[in-house]
Amino acid sequence: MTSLTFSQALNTSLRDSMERDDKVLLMGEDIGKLGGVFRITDGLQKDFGQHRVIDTPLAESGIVGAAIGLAFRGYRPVVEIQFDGFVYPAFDQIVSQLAKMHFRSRGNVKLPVTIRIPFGGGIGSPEHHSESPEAYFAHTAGLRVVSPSNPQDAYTMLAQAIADDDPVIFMEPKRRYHTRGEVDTELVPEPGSLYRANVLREGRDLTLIAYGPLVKTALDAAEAAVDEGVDIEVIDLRSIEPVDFETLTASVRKTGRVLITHEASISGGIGAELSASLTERCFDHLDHAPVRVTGFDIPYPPAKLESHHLPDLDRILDGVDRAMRRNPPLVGEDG
Amino acid sequence: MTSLTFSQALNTSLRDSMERDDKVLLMGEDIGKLGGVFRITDGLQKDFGQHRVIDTPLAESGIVGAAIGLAFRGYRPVVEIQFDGFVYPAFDQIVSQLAKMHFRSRGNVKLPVTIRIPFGGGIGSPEHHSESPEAYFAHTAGLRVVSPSNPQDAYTMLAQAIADDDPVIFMEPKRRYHTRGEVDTELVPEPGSLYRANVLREGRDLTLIAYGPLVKTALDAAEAAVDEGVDIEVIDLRSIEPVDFETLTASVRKTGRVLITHEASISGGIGAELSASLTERCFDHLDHAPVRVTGFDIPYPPAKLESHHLPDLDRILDGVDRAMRRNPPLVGEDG
Amino acid sequence: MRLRLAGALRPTGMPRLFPQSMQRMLTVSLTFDSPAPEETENYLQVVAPDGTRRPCPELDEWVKDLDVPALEKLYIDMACIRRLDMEGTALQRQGELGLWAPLLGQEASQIGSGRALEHDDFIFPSYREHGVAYCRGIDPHDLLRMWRGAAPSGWNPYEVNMANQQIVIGAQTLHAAGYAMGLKFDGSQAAAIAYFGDGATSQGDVSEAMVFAASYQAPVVFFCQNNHWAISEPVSTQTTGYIADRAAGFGLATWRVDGNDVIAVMAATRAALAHVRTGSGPAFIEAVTYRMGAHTTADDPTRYRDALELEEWAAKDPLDRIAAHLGGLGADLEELKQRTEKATNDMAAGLREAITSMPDPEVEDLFTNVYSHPHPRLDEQRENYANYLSGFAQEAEAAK
Amino acid sequence: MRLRLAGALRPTGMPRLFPQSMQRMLTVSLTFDSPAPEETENYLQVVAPDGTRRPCPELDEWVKDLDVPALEKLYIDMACIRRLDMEGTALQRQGELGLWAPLLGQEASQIGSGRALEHDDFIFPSYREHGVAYCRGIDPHDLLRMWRGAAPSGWNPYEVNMANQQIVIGAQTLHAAGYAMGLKFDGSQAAAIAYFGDGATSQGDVSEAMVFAASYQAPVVFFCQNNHWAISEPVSTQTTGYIADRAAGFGLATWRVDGNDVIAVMAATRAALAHVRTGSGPAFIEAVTYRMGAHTTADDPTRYRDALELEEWAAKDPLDRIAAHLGGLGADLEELKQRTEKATNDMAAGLREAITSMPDPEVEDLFTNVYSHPHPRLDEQRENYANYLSGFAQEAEAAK
Ligand SMILES: Cc1ncc(C[n+]2csc(CCOP(=O)(O)OP(=O)(O)O)c2C)c(N)n1
Ligand SMILES: Cc1ncc(C[n+]2csc(CCOP(=O)(O)OP(=O)(O)O)c2C)c(N)n1
Ligand SMILES: [Mg+2]
Ligand SMILES: [Mg+2]
Repeated sequence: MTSLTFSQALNTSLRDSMERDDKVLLMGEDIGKLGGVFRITDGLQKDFGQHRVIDTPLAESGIVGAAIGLAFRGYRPVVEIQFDGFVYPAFDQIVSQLAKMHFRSRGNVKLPVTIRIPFGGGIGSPEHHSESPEAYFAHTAGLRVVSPSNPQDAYTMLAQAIADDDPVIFMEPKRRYHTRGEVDTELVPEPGSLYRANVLREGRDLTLIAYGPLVKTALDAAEAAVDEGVDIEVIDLRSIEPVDFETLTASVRKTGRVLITHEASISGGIGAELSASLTERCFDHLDHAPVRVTGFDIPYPPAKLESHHLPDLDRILDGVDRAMRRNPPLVGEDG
Repeated sequence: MTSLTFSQALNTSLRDSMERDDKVLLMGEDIGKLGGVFRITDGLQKDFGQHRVIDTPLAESGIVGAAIGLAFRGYRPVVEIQFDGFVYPAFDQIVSQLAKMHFRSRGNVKLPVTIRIPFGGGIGSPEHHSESPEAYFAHTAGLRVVSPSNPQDAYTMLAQAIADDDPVIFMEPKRRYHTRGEVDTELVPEPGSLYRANVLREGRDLTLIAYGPLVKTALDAAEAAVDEGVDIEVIDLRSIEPVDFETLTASVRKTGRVLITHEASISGGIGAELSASLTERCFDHLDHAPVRVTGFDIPYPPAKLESHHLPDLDRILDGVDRAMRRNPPLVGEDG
Repeated sequence: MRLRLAGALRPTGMPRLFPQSMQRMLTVSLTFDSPAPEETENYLQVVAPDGTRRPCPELDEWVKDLDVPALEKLYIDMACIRRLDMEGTALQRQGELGLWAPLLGQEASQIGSGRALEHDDFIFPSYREHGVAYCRGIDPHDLLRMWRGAAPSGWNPYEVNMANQQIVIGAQTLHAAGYAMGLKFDGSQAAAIAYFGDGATSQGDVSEAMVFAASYQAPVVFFCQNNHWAISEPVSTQTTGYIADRAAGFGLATWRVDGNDVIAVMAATRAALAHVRTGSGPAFIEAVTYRMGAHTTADDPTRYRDALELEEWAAKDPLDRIAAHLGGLGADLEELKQRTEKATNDMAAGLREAITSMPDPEVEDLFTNVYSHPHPRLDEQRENYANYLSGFAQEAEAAK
Repeated sequence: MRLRLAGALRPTGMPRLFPQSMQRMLTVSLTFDSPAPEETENYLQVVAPDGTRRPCPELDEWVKDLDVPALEKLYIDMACIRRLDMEGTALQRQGELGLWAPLLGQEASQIGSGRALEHDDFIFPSYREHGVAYCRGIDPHDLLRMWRGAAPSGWNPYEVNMANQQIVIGAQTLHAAGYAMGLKFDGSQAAAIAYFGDGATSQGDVSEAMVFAASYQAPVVFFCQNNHWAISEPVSTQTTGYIADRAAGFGLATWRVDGNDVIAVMAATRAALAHVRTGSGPAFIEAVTYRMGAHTTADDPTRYRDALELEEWAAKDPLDRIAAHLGGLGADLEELKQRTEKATNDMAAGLREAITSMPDPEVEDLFTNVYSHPHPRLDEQRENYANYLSGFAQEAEAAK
């Protein structure tokens, strides 16, 4: 066990993966000497050389496309997209190539590419630096999408993602990069555990589902709700696609109430799928419609307004009150 | 009133819009002499010239980016994307530029760009020619997304989309291009009607929501269900974003049961948002969880398998039986 | 006559040998204004359309070894893929295939380049390279599977060192660049080659592929078949100059060759491969050819192009020219004709057999290979759908 | 000395004047290997770093009118934007701005080009063109709004004929190409100009913008400030040759100029604008300059670049050089210094006033301008959020 920040855990995980498997290589903008704008690859080029930690031309489609070619050749490229809002130039390569090649080639070509995307807001940045594009990828068959919420998961899940033979979109909650925690780098995770949700706190009254940056906020909210007499079960989704419905369903059938929170816009966000699926799976156990506490249906706002857009403890508790039918319903909604 | 096919209605609508407003121009691959691979722009270059019906280089990001520039200059470009699967190279320009420019410029720049996308399957094509990417756009704040289901709507909605000052993603159900119907080109639609859902058939027992290619299938299913004693209300969504929840909610509060059908993959599709939102809005009126009958979570399959992937009358009726609790629930679901 | 020999072996860093001429202003005239032959022939050529051998200092050394038997083999190859193409079109007409993309007219470009490759070289094709696939010995079943709509694609890329067909224009060029980076990291002597069309050169991906290839000096050959059309759009919609010039601007060694001259294409491809194998960076070949058929069987080219233009290009036929050349060399054309007939007939029979023996896909194929290991939700969907189908079977049973 | 004058006015279709040299193999050495001055000076120059006037037949005619007062104005402009930049950095340090992207070192490129534009010419900038915005007379509030995090952007593009800052690398070049198509359709004499960096040239969008501009012969000038770095990546990561060469390959008229020479930049921009206004097709300028500061205030360039390199470029300072040149012409440098001081101080005062008087945005701004007309669901969200906030207000009230 060592005490590491979230970003150190990622760095260590990359290093360990590269040491374990010399087919693992890193690609991205400014990841070499600079170590990436968030320093996640700090020191790796120095130790592994320029063929394994590759500063690329400034072209995201090129990066992902070239990574696909390298994977064709037997490499396991780990791509860094500098910020969430810059993944879209690579969208075609991700959605039409990376996601579909295994199916297209009838299973002959595996593309074990990991795409790391620092995502989400809360860091006071200008446009395109605070987005939450995970729903686009989760809707794309052929991709797996995961997001760690703490240093231990950052370490373990990244190693698992790199070892996975399918392409994995790895969403890193950038505003949690400085979070510190105990990390066991010797921990050998159970097979498949990358795709298991994590019940972080047990509770009777309501299932609160979060991932990535909002897991901490969700835990804080659950603690605060104790005072208000609500016993909340907090689940860290970890895997956004596939969703671990087994764990979720068990919880919701017990609590009868669900609240889902994420930073992305509400319409068509991950919360929509979770709400719909959990309603399908648990309808007869539900006391209230699943509640979503998310970003608004707006472009990510300027820094001085982002605290309004981002779900926080108060907005989550407000949602809890609605789920408990303690608050009046929203405009347009039933009780 | 004239009898027109769906594609003729689109062609006439483009022609009428171009006659009404000389700022309207068309851009796309092969839309000039060829009239587009589906002939939607047939004859328009001959009549309006090469400056208004523009064959572009083979580059979708370029097409949308240049359309944005033209809109900056006061034009109203109507872009044709040749097939659904080829819109992704333009994703960055659509999501980061087209969708956000009005917000970015604090309302100073309007981008009245219409992006026409022939979408969906059922025409026996190879990969990338049968996709349903609408959920990606519906999750993107700043875009409006609509899909007509019949020749009259094709005519009216396209004219409305072009006249709209916001960017509109216009999804054309390509397998319905040959459907014929009566079209009133003089019809002056109510303002805002582009974004109103259309109750095509009233019913007491269940609300069946479809859009684009599956509206016809939904109507057929409703007729077939009569024999089985189920009275189905069929709603053509028309506008995917924004959704006309007023109309939908009124229906669901009446019927207490919902079935949503679309061709796109189920996870994170439009059905997820509709199910989640209608559960939020109508929970106390629901007798069963909203049912989704959609494509599977797979890349669009080869032509010889597509009939399995596409919802058809039987699969919709199977879903109806589940919503009516006449069928056992699916694996993993409650009643 | 303004004949300028263009695109000779020009390692990056050396001056370009020819200027960017032939501007066409699209917005003024979008009709294809057939340039005078003097202008189009601004490329490297070894055998003229009438079969006469032309001296070509830039290419001659690369094809010194081609004796009569070798040339006869190339001829038969071209005849075979022409037959393959005819059969593809016929099978589509008969409803056996959903679609077909004809290669008619491009035989020299595909055979000349395909036969220049070594087994270890890895090919990233578009959708029209049936001729290159033929060079790889790809099984007819595997060749037709995708066009029949029976599978998303055909062969196992690793068995034949050729990726599956790529439909998204230009996307494969980046895969080739990345693969070539890998070759370089591995210290391999193999090369990657990407095939694409004139229209593809407009796609950002193709430019980015050249950027990546140049930056890492990766051993990749970009092989552009400029067949003058991207569906209904003439090449002048994509560029105002020569395509090869664009590549030169990215720092690639470039060749512009007569794409209907199988010897010239083979020579240029060998030269380009030799160039990239030495670690001197990527190369680009513009093979100037012509799509004699429709874009695909779904296309009607009479809507947008002139019969005259076709005639002009028919006179430059790749097969006739090599036959005439062989005649001039004293080859036994009668015997060659017989061998060709047998080979093409065998080819046709193989294709027909492949179609009749090809099983329809299983419903199960829908869910297989989406992921390489289990995905619980998709597994549920598979199970639910199987239950649904078996419900019909039970009903049918009950109704008996 | 291998000085070759490169990139002189070369209408498309004319031979290129200089070869593609200076290959650098990235994968072997990613450190910036400072090329010898002889090599970097392979561009058009009018005033040498020491202030001496150099004859430049390609550019001289375009700046014949520049007398001492005009040059003094350019000097003051450059000093003002240098001060603007210093203030921006200082305001960020003080927490008044969230971020700032310094232009230090690029004053000549921005003033030389910005002052060459006519009012009707429409600018599509990236995020670093504060100097160009200054030329447009953009209000300090509007300039700082975005950097403060108070709004997604600042000014009204139509009031100043300049689009808002663009953060997505290269995206604006396509907007410029499209806008220029519109200018052409309108029969306008105005031009569009797109600003972007050396890193941006790798993006597919930038290549596609050149394709579109060339195809429609649109009146657009692509202005690339090659400041040698894209954050931590040297320009050699993006290209093995000259950036201007790449543009030539797309059929654009190209100029490669000393980007620290304000007169040369102005001349090249005027020449390029004249070229595109005649309908002769798009143009490309590579202004060879240097980013003396950090990429942004969030960046630490000591991690990746050499102090030596900075010194070398400091010797080529755009302001010193024009001051020396003015001295040589007999200008009253003392008086110029005083005027400059006043102008820069006024500039600084204006910026500080703008910051202190800038109101914070309203919560309402979250929902405004997402769409241009009502969107029922967003209106609900606005209402729900207002209700939520007023709940707190009520609680606070009740607690009193
Ligand atoms: C990204 C993308 N956009 C559009 C298409 C539709 N399309 C298929 S082939 C084609 C023309 C391709 O022309 P070219 O590159 O010259 O190749 P050719 O067909 O002539 O071999 C187009 C536009 C596509 N397949 N992919
Ligand atoms: C599409 C995209 N990818 C990545 C980034 C992150 N980024 C911001 S500036 C920059 C470097 C740009 O370099 P260059 O084009 O040379 O312009 P300069 O900053 O030197 O003016 C990068 C990689 C971005 N803004 N957009
Ligand atoms: Mg072509
Ligand atoms: Mg730069």
